Amino acid sequence: MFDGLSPAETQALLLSLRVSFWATLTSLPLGLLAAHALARWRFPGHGLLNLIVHLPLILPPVVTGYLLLLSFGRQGWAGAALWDWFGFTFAFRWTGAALAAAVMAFPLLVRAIRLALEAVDPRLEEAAATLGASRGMVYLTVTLPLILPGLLAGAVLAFAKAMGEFGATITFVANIPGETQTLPTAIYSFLQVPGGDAGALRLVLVSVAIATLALALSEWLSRRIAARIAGR
Amino acid sequence: MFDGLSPAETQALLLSLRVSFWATLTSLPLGLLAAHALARWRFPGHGLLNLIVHLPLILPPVVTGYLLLLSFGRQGWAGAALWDWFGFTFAFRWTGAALAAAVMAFPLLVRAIRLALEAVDPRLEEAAATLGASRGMVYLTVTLPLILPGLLAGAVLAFAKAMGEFGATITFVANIPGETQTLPTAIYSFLQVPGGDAGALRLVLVSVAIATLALALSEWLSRRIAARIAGR
Amino acid sequence: MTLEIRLSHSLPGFRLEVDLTAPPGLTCLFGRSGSGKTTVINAVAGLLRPDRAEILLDNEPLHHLPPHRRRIGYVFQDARLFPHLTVRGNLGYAARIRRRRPPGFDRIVALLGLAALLDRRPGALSGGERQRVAIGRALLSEPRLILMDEPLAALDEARKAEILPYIETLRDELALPILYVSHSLPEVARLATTIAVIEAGHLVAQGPAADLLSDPQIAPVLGLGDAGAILTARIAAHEGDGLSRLELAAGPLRLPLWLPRVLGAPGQTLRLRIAAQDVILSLSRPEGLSALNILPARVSALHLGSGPGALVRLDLGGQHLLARVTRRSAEALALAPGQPVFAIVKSVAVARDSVGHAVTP
Amino acid sequence: MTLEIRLSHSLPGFRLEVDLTAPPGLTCLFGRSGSGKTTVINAVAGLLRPDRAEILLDNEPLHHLPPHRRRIGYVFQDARLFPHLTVRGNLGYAARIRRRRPPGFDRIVALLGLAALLDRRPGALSGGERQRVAIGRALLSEPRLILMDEPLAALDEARKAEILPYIETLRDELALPILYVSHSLPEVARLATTIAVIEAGHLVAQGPAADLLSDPQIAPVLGLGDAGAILTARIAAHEGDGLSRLELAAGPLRLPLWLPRVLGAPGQTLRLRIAAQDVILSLSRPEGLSALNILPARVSALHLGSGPGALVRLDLGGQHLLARVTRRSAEALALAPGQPVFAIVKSVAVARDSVGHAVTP
Amino acid sequence: AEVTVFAAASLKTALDEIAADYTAETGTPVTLSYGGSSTLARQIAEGAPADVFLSASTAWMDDLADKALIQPDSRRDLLGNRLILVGPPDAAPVTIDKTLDLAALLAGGKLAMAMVDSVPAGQYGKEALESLGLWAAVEPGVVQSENVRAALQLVALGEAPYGIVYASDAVAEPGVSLVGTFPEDSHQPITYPGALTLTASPEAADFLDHLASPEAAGVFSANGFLPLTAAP
Ligand SMILES: Nc1ncnc2c1ncn2[C@@H]1O[C@H](COP(=O)(O)OP(=O)(O)OP(=O)(O)O)[C@@H](O)[C@H]1O
Ligand SMILES: Nc1ncnc2c1ncn2[C@@H]1O[C@H](COP(=O)(O)OP(=O)(O)OP(=O)(O)O)[C@@H](O)[C@H]1O
Ligand code: MOO
Ligand SMILES: [Mg+2]
Ligand SMILES: [Mg+2]
Repeated sequence: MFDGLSPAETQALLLSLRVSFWATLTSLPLGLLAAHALARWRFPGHGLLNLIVHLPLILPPVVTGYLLLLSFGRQGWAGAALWDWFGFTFAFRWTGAALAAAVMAFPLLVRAIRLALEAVDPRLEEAAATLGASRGMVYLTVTLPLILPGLLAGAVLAFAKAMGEFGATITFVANIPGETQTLPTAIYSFLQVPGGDAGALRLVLVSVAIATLALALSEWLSRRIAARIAGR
Repeated sequence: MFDGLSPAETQALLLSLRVSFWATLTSLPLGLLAAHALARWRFPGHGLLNLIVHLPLILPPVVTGYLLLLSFGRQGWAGAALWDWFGFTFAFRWTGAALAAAVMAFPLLVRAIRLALEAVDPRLEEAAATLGASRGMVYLTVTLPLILPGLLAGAVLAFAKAMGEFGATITFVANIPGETQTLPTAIYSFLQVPGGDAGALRLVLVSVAIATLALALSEWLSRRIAARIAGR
Repeated sequence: MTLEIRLSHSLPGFRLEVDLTAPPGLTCLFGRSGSGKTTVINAVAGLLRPDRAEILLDNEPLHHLPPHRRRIGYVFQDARLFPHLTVRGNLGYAARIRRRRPPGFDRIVALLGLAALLDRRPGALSGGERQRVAIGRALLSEPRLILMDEPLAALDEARKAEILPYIETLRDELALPILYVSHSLPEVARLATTIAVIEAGHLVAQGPAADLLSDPQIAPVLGLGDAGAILTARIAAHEGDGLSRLELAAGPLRLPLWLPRVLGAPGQTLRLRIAAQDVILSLSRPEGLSALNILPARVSALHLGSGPGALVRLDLGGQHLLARVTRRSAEALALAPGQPVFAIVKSVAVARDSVGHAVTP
Repeated sequence: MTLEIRLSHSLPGFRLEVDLTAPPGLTCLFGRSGSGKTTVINAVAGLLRPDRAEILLDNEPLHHLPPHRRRIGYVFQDARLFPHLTVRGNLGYAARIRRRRPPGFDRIVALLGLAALLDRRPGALSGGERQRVAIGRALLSEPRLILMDEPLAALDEARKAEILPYIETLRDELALPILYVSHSLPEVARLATTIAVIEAGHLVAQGPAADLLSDPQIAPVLGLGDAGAILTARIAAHEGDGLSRLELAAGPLRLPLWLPRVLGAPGQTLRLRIAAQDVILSLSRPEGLSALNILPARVSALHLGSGPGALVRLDLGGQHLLARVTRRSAEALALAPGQPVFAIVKSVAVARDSVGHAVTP
Repeated sequence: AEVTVFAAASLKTALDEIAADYTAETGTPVTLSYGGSSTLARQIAEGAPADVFLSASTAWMDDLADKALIQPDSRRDLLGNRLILVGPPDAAPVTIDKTLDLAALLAGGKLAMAMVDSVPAGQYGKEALESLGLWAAVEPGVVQSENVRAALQLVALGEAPYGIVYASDAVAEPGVSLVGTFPEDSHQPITYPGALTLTASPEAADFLDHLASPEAAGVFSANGFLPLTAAP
């Protein structure tokens, strides 16, 4: 698959995979929490939380990237604190690219999980409670398995979005080959020069190939889950 | 709400609303169809359809915009045909902005509807069939009402995404005030010039205000639906 | 209208192979949990596509039709109400699909006691209420064939007693063929024209209800202690003290039989089931007994089971009666075929729900 | 272990107001569809938060505990199996939560006939199979209180007959309090220690099963034709021809009573229910009858209902028996309190499932 | 008829003003669509309704010229610009030549530039640094932004201590100070070519001429550009 890719392009590809993988993985727990809060709890900040979750969709990606920069840059309120206390920074690091991708993908993840959560029959959770399962255990043994297809769908959406994320990423962590140059930035770069189309096309095809794999995997998984639940 | 907005900005706001509204509305039937095909049918092109639906997520928006330009531009294969046969064109028109927004929002819409479809109990559809409802009637009277919350969630996601879509839009239909300059492209323009931050912020706040309204409305609707189904 | 069902279908670990003819009237599918009753019914409804199926309603093949064109009223084992519709919406669903006013809406609502629930959604109903709505919904769909999968299991006796006559009406007046799954023998005995017994996917017995219910060989399959015979009698008169006098045609004789007031006009023919365990035999005509019905009969057969009981088949001059006695009594009374005896049947022992409407024999 | 339940709860159009004491043993909640039975049980399980609730198990308040700390085995009216787990996973769920081996797993699997289904998922089970798994799952959760909402309604008679003794064991040996909803009077009569009758959200009667079932005033509420009395008898001997001889303590006398072989060793005490409609009265001791049990008794009360029937309460020297006769017979025999009569009870009429295990009175 | 101008986004402030004046003067409405030069050029190639193309890069103008999509004789170099080094507001000015120890100046911090392989400002900057022999020393610290405005923003926010941008960018940005100007001979001359498209109206030719007028030149100068064709 790496045939015909320059070393820099291979690097961008591997980085995109890494960024998307971690963006998806680390946002899952938070996404679950947010989806749960939105689907099940009623609290004063409900509308606000919902807005915040959706914000990265609503705002142009550049603005989101800019806001990330303001918050998680070295000088940003959160970024400075992270640096002072933990010596950790997202700024101009691949972790920052992952953060940007995660933030941009978050609304998709949360919506998918939320829809799945709302479809869970609460009577099954009640049944688990009468069998001695505490709230947490009910969640772990009933709710979570039942929303697995939704979780998977959300994760696939998030991964796909992370693979394609460009605007927020480049605004937040710029384009540093080997550190923050993902496939979309490499593609963008090609498109900026006359005659770069062929190079861009090559990378686009690589993206598409990866997406095809990821989608096929997730389809297969969710079909298996559905078949098991239907008792086939 | 329009206080403090220049006429051009008000124009951008109204255009964004128009674009997002039509993008959402017109992609609903197609989204429903795609979601249905993906959730319920097994056919040879299943994986391909799934890929095509997800493509706008996976590709950097600029690429999607460029592909749209190549297909639906005046010279594009589809664009030329539309122009020759119907005298209609998306190119550099607000309808093109709506097309770009619809395409970019499509994966979100389809996923939401698909998740909802997969959660519908087929035994209820069977029951409807025994009561004399043809496939179409079952769909209209049972399936559709049951997936309404998912449809709504998908529509809200799509609308939000359409409000925020930038990369594909500016690449496909440029940034022509009054015709294709949406809020995100107006925000972009502001960010391109010295001292434009204040203007950008103003427009961001307008976006956020609209999103808040749209989200509140959809939450209220879906809560009502849920409460009715729960029999409260 | 005759329904013919020929099916074969394989599931992992389960094989269904059924060849069943349901003549006009109500055919009861009887069998243990997991024997395949719901599977058969689903195949008739078209919800299951069996490996091989031939389903003919009056020689018209149904098996190639999609479910919605089979015009079937199906009461599911699980109610399957539409959660997004009110009770009214559920009941009126079929009519709305056909763009008609639901026929007999008010009557069915009253019958099933749903008037107070019409504007509720299924989520706010009790288990029994849900099942009643499901029954109403199926009946209001103007079916030409009714499938009922344990429709009354969730209902109390009083409600059952109200609904049973209605199902009889469907069976008799509308002449709708009904395929009915039930575990309740009184229900079956009262309603069934035909009984089909299914075991592990195969029919083990099938025939007119009167024959099967009085067949001592089949009785254990149906549930021991529940054997009984079906008699046909004519209403002679409704008497002043709340009893009805019926006449049993017993050969040339007309034996009187008093029962608590039955529905129907004098002259009408009824069928009634008398459980074998409700019949006492006496060698001489007893005196001073509280039982009003003392029928002269003749022992026609004697089946000694493996247990302590014996089933005695009595001839009433053409009609049959079954009596369950202890083997000890059979010996003490020296019962043998041909012997004349008196069968004592308590009026009140003939449970109200064992008396059905007139049935076309 | 005594369970005290004091509840009040309002739903649109329905008000529940219940003050119920369930003494040790099995308390049956009896009432029409929609009367509030499931609502009461849900409140006890903690699934419903009623407006006001006080629930005490042996004076220990349960009402403030979350459902999972109440240690309740709940068999739901709808099975509520976990669709993502196999039958084995469903059965072992509670044990896995508590990180134990499920106690008595094999025994319950055998009892409920689930061995062949262990690796299936609920989607591939029949209605009755699903309910059996639900029963097993609740029983395997090591509960200290069992709630059963029509657990046997979907089961065939043979399966019921297998499961009933097991529920008796739970009641008697494990001494678990059981709150049981059922519409089946034989079930209730066999199992219930206490009966609570609920109508439109209010308790209308509550008391020991033996009293309520033989109370002619309550009988109509429970379902006409199903009145009957509960007798206590000692097993005297199991005889050679498959009958068991029991002894009824009737004042100073010990009346013999022959029944088809019952479970239990000689010397043990049993309770049995004799339906009023299975008793025939005779003024003189009849001869040449197939009925083995002829008990001398005395009429203690006579209730003429509004219909053609009359309910006669008999005194057997301390124990009570009910007989349902026609009013016409009552007049013909000139029955009156104090009058000596003979009660004729067919051995085989005492249905097998009306004979329970020994019960602590 | 109205005139539609596709212009590089960095020209916005100046062009908005010039166009408004022009319309007031002549009554000819001018529609301005801003975007990246690459985007604009592609759109023109796909039949965009542009009359005038103002590019920030000669490469894209050349590309259109090669494809014969502009009127060759209308092409002119309108503006020039200077490449500058910007730093924090309190930074001491330096002279930029071969002796400058830029790496020491950065002190481990980042140097913000536009994408060095594809965006003109980045290309000029890299060329200048290479010709001064400074590139190798600073390359590891370079962060590349999507465009030159984003690079400036990084400096303004303090995320990168220094950045290389156009002189015109720094004009109205209080968050940065001019640290030094790159020698004019260290890179190709920076030019903003303008040309008429094939569909241009006569009014468009007039507007393009107007951009070369002294009034326009004044506005451009005020915004930091170097008018090249100002009449003496
Ligand atoms: N959400 C609700 N809103 C209004 N009424 C309700 C709601 N839920 C239940 N009810 C009513 O409360 C009453 C009691 O319901 P419950 O489920 O306890 O009945 P039940 O005795 O278990 O009946 P069944 O034997 O039919 O299961 C019913 O009349 C029912 O209609
Ligand atoms: N998907 C499946 N895979 C394997 N076996 C199945 C599947 N679905 C049903 N079965 C089996 O088929 C048999 C027949 O099921 P069916 O639902 O027809 O039983 P039933 O007679 O209606 O029982 P009940 O009275 O319990 O409802 C059962 O043994 C059941 O376990
Ligand atoms: O929201 Mo974008 O335009 O997909 O980066
Ligand atoms: Mg079934
Ligand atoms: Mg209930």
